[in-house]
Amino acid sequence: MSIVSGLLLIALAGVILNVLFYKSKIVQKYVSLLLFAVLAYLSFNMYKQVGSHFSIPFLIAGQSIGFTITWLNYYFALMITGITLLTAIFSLKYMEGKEGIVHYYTVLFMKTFGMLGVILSSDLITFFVFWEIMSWSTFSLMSTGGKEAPKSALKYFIFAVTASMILMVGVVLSYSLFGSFDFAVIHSKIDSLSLPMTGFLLSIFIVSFSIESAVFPMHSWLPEGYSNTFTTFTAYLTGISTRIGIYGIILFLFGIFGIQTVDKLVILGKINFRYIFGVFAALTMIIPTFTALYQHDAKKLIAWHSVGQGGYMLIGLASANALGISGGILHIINYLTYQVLIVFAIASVEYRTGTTNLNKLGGLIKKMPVSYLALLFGIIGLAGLPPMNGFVSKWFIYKALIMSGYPFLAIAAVIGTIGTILSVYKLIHNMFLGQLPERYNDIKEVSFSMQLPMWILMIVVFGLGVYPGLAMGLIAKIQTSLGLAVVPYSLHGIASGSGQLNMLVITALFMGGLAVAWIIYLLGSRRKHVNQYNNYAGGHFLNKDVAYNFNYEFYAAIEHVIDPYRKKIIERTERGIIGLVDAVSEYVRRIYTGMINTYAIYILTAFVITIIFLKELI
Amino acid sequence: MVNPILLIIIPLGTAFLISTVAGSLKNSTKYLAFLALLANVWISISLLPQVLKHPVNVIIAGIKPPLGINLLVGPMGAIFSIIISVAGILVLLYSFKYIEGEGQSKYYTLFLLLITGSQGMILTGDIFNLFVFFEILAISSYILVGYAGDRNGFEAAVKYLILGSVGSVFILVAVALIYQETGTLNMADLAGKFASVASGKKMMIMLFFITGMGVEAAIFPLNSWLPDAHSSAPSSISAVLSGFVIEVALIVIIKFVYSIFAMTEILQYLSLVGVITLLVGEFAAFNQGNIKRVLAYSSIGQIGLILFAMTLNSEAGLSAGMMQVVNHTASKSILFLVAGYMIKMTGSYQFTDYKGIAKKMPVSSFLFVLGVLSLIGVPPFLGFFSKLNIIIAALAVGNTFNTVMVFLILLGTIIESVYFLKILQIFYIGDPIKGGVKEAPFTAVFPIAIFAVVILLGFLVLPEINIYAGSAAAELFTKIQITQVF
Amino acid sequence: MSGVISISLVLNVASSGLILLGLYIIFTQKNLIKIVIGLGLADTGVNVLLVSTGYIDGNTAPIFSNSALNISNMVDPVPQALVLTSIVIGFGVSALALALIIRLFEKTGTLDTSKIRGLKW
Amino acid sequence: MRKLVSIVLLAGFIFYFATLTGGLMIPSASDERSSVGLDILSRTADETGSANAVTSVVVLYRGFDTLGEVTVLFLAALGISVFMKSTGGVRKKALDQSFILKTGSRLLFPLMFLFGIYIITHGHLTPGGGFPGGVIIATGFFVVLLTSESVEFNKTVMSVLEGLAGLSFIGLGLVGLFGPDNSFLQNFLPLGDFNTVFSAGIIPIIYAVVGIKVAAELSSVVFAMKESK
Repeated sequence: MSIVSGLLLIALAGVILNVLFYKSKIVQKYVSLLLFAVLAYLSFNMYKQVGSHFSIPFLIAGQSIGFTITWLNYYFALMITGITLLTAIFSLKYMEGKEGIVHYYTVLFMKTFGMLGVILSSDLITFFVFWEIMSWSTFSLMSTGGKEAPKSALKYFIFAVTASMILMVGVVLSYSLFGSFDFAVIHSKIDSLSLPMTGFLLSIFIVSFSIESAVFPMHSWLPEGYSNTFTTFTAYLTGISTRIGIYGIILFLFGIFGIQTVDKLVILGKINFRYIFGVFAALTMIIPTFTALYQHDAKKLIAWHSVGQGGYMLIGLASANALGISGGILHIINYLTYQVLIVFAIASVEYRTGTTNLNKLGGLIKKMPVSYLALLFGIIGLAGLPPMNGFVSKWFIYKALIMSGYPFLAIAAVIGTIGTILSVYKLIHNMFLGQLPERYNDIKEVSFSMQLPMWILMIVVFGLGVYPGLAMGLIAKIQTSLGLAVVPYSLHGIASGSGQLNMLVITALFMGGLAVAWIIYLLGSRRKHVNQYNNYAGGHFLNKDVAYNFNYEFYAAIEHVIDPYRKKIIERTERGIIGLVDAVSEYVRRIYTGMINTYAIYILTAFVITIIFLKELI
Repeated sequence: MVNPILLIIIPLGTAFLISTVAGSLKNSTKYLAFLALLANVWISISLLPQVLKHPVNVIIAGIKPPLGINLLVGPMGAIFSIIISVAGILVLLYSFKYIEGEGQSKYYTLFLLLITGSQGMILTGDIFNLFVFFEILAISSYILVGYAGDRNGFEAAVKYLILGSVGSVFILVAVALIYQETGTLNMADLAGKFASVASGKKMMIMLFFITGMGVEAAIFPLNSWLPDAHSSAPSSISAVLSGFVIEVALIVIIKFVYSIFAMTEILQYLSLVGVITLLVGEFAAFNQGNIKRVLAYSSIGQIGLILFAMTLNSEAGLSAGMMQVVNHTASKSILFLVAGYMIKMTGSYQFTDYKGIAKKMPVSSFLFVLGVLSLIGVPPFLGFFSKLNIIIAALAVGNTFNTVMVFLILLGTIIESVYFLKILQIFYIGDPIKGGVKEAPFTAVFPIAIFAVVILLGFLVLPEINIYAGSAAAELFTKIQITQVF
Repeated sequence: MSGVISISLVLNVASSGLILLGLYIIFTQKNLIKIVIGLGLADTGVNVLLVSTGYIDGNTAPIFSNSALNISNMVDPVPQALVLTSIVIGFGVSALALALIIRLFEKTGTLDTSKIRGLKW
Repeated sequence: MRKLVSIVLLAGFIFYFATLTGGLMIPSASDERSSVGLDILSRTADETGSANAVTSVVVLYRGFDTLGEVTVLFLAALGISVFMKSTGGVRKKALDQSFILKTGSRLLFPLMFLFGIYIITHGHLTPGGGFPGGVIIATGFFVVLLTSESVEFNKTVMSVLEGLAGLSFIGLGLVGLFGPDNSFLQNFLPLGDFNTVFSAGIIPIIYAVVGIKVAAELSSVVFAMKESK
């Protein structure tokens, strides 16, 4: 019995149990939790069976459905099951008494089932089947938890089903070209394909995965879709869901097509396929990151970063050197941890205050210190500053871009980072710093079951920052298995060569700096503790009657600068397409006029037109 | 061996019997109808292994085929018989509680005659006999569409009747011309003799036939009656009309084009028409508020897809088309049957009035979801595999035309999933609607659930389905039926 | 063959004329009863066409009661049988159509097809 | 506009029809033709024992069509009775007809009935048969109905008659299934003397059944139409 079947069966069992016992609180909470724990345990043990293949004799066009365990999917399985477990723990308290709990765990299991199936599959058809299960469960995840949720879920779904359909063409086209759905077979035959066909096929797959991983300009579904649902789902979705698209890109770019084949794809003499891809990745980094500045809702803000961070991973992959690819892959887990940490912190605040509106929060640092710490760790990681893990992977990526001669892309990455820093500062400031609104005076820190996942993630975020080698070992194995060069790594970073990086030293320096700052702070401490209203600004004394809150319109000045460049082309295009479909459908409906004579005329018209068309055939 | 003619005779005889005993048995005549269809299911299933080995030729009145009428049952006929009988009996079961009021026995008589007509059209080996059964099918459909006796029902029935009759004029012209040109009415005989007809005449005869039959098969633009008829009929009848009646007419067209006219030149044109039909159906459904009209337009879309698959001029395409027929029968029946009780419970045809109905009718809504998923083609439902097979078959042909068509089909699928999802969201999200909305009775839920089992567990017997669909496809494609008759 | 204009030709012209006329009525007339009449015309046209397919100029009915007749001077019996069926079907459909139209008229108060458009789009 | 379009379409239809087929409507020369019908003609007398070849085709060679045809009639009658079911309105009283008309029609009725029976029973010998005969009988009812407003009519009897006639048709056919050829509608009776009333096996019996059915159905159509307000 392979672990694969165990994983899939347990996830499926979770779905079935939750459907059957939809009234039982125990099944919903504890049985589900137990199953998620088992899933995490099993997937951790998958490394013992790397390379094993498992198939179900299930005939479709003469193929059976197959799964295999590779280092790449081991890496993803760990992330999926880990994050699901943490979400489940966090949800214990968070979802208590909420209406959506009836199907909350069902869709969570369904989604996990779908994602595990996608990453473990060893042939296109299995991949596609689970891909569909995954996007349908994402749709049902998104449909719950708020008034706006159904609408944004529908928007997501339009993108997802488009992606699926494109993917389906790719799947079937591969089958008709190679006579097999199997990844290995396709990989072995890929070189026999003509270059234009290879390019077409690859583009089909990449476009499809790009939609799912919210690459510019197909990203607009993500922020709304992710932020309108339950905040725990937001964590789950932003953490792993989009990254399955990246898994697809890695798998097809490096695993199936192979980087040598991809590098043969050149248009106009010199423009490389990878470079085009990189440009889109760069746009994905910059535009969403600056859009995040505008958000007044913590969930929306962080959801925009979910788009932007994907750009870093992709641009790392696009550089296609060992450092860049490992940076891209490493960034996935780094991103996952700090992003989920941030959303958990937001969820905690929401749990206590009932809002995620940044204009209404503030000053919670004293009331919810653990959540503050969690958010702080998270945003340091997100901004890519030492000593947290985000720094390491971003550093890899910058370095790789410069090394492969893509300086513009590197500059784009830096610009993206500036935007990130600006917007995450807004996040932490507006939630935890500044004035505490009166109504939140009685707020307490969240309970332990919600703190626990945050503590775990904080440890990981910091730990992977100091010891990136923990993940690099696995990434090196992935790169080897994909036939790529490996970065020489040590426990603290990159071992040798020009790009040496020792995170221990950096952390030590950073800590040293922090200590110095602390000492200065202590020495110069001459401050007086006053009531928050015993304060003044611009000559005005602040009191309860003065509605002054500088959390409001936090970046008005910067927004003023950016505004002229925000053309909202994407929004307008989307609206145009929807309008077009609407108009076409209205016109098509008008064919059915309800007038019987017209209908009869249609019959003869069809007859005559057919003759006109076909008379050449005779 | 059981004589396949019983497939036609049993429902027909029972219809007469019901008319005889309706006065004394009153509403219990429905059980007679049920028994008749049960016998039909059994016969059609027991026929299948037989015909897979060798097509069955049933002579009538002891007269050898070219002179008399015969039935030709190949794998395709047997499979369609099973589809008709099984879907028929399930919908009949649903009707037990759904159809109320006096004079129910007439409904069941008509229903049996509709089954008779469909079976006859599939099984017969004689083109004029085909026309007769076509008329039986068509007339019983006209009546059943107007059965509810409301204004919309009558309007739809009148439209359906007039257009259907124009169609039957075309068919009859084709039959007359065929007899004039070849001097025979027997399909097998005709397949041999038709080749010698001048190509211009051949084309003309074929066009008459396809146009006439196309009215019933709902090919665009001959399908203008369909949205009205399918949306105004009682839901059980809509399920049957969408479920197998249009498919029966379509399969007759396909059978004629491949086996009898043997004019593969026009297949590409027909597949283009199929894709246009699909797009028209899906786009027309997109902004529709009446749930049954949505389903009716979606049937147009599906019939376009089936037409496309079956005109790919390959065995794989035909086989995929057969699978899609099974899928469409099951899933569209689910949708119509569920919609029937939703309309009955809420009194409204607008699906926007069904907010949160899933809380009141959980089982029905869940079955509706399954139907939608299979119709759109979501794995692991049967609809996914049929759609996948269709696309595989289309791309296997390997020309640009088919690739473009595939993209258009997928565009249609996107539109289709969006409008269905809008409905599903309304079912599941929002506060439950007020009023005495409650779950449909068991006699309604049970048959719907059986349909759902078909599409849900279809993938378990996928190899078998592939084999049966494949042999049906082979029958049409290689004309074994035609050559082995005499 | 009797003369230039054979009976077959007359039959054929008549049948096509009737069909075309019937179709024209269905296309242009807004009165439902007239449309049914058009259908009837077209039906009749098809029936004439059917009969004409089996007609052999100068031959007589295929009945063996008179032993003076033999096979060679009889017409084809099959189209006659077909036409019998077709007539009956045509009758059934027309009767049904009229019944439906009566009921529709009761519900809507009009026979004008441009006003009976409750179902559209 | 609609007229113009129709004319253009019909003209196009005729044009393409003529150009494509080169006068398809005109059959090939008769002496060269071979058709199923001519084959039937040469063997019908021996095979079926029916003097009227058309009848043998209708009842035996294409008996299955006839079953379908009867079914269509049955359907039409059924449909009309479905649509015409009394909606509760008050029936308009027609003018009472004159005495002469009433008596005349009642005198005519038995004659028409008898004539109908004659036509039915001689279907295999002379032109006629179940359909015309049935229509004549139904016309007899119709005449009575038209003239005498007060005639009431038992619907159940009619519907039983319709059903029974249909069942007998099928029953007669099913007997054939047990015959030597194991074939539906097969003649299982002796052919008898050619060109006499008692000949041609089951043909007259079937035609009688058809006649009853047609008469019953047409009458019930007429009654159903009359029943409604």
